Amino acid sequence: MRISLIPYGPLVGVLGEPPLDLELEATDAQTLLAELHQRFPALEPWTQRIACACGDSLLGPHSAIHDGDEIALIPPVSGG
Amino acid sequence: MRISLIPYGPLVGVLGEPPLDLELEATDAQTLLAELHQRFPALEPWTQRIACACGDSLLGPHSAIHDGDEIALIPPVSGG
Amino acid sequence: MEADMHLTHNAIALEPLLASTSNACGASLLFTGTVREHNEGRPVNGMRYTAHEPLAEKALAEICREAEQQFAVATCHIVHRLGELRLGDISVAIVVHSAHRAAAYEASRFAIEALKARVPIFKQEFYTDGDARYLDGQTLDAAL
Amino acid sequence: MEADMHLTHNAIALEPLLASTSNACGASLLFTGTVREHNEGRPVNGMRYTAHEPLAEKALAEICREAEQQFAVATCHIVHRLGELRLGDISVAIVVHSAHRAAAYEASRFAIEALKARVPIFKQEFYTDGDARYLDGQTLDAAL
Repeated sequence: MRISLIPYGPLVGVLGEPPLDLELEATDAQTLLAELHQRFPALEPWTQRIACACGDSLLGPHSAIHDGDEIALIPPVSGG
Repeated sequence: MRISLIPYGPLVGVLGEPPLDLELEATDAQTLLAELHQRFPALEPWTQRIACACGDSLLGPHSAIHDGDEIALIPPVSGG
Repeated sequence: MEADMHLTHNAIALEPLLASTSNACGASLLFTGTVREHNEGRPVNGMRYTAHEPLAEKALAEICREAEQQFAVATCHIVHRLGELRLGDISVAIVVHSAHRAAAYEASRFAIEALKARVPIFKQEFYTDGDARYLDGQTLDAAL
Repeated sequence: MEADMHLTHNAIALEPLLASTSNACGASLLFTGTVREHNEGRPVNGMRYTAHEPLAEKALAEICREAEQQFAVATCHIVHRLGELRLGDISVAIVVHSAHRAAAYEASRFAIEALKARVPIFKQEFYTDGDARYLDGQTLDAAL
């Protein structure tokens, strides 16, 4: 299915400016991240360090991903 | 000798508005307080709770008192 | 900036934050973070903050409510600036109004620590030598 | 009020305190105490603060220097108001500027606790029923 990814912070340098529209097989957040790491080896420094959100909701590992979703890719946060 | 006392806070209610000029026998802060407690029994609630200062200096128990000194009588402090 | 918003692209004005107290509150604490001229020994000349705004707004609102409830303070409000900031600009302001001071200090400290751990905001630092980098931060605890 | 004075008989203006930071400081903390409408369950309508001013000035200056040294903060400044205050008036303001936030919180808390323990200032509370009383406080540790 087609997913629109929105990378933030240093992930923009790896994945490019958002939005990034991809055809993915993943159906939940965990498998989406696994698929991304496979397609983009440059994400390696962020292994286990990216969270996913859809709108104002943080996604758990098994949160479902739906066709057409906009998924925010959230690296470590550094506000303040 | 003659000492000018400057009571603060609730001590004004007991000793009156400053300055309060008294002839005292005391020669240090400790004996000055003892003498005041003897002369003014209404100071009883402040037993062990009054500090003395001269100008910007807090007096220790054995700090000397001199003729003509202005001695501040400092009850428990409640700033903030 | 609307009164109940936590993110702003404009300069943060402190006066409205400070004015929002009530006469029931004896203690107020205002924390502000500003852009420093050095970080980890490198001379800095500016910052850029970005955020995943819908979640950042929600997370900041949640942190304020948690601070109010956990520490029984009357008000906790956080404002975080986004976009380009120069030296000395305020990046974040946290104001707490409370009947008593101990709770104000605890709630304020809780709020800034929670902000740094839980809110999807990203800081890019610009150096006087022309270099730039995103600061490393704290991984959000989800979807790993 | 002169810049280096700690006691004032006028309203405390916060803007000059907040403005006195430098670009070396990433964190600022402003504590303010205000007159509350209730204390220990009694409705209050004002306060009067008096001080033994020469010692109070010196003690406040010492507390600021101690806070700066013990917590390695760039600046600690305290202003305490004297005279008649109404509900909502600021009685005390403490501003700390620091490179890092942990030290700012610690220094600010130290300063307000030290003020309450060591500075010869006296608070008289006026109640809506016409009664007035001096609040009990902390005994200075000298000459007992």
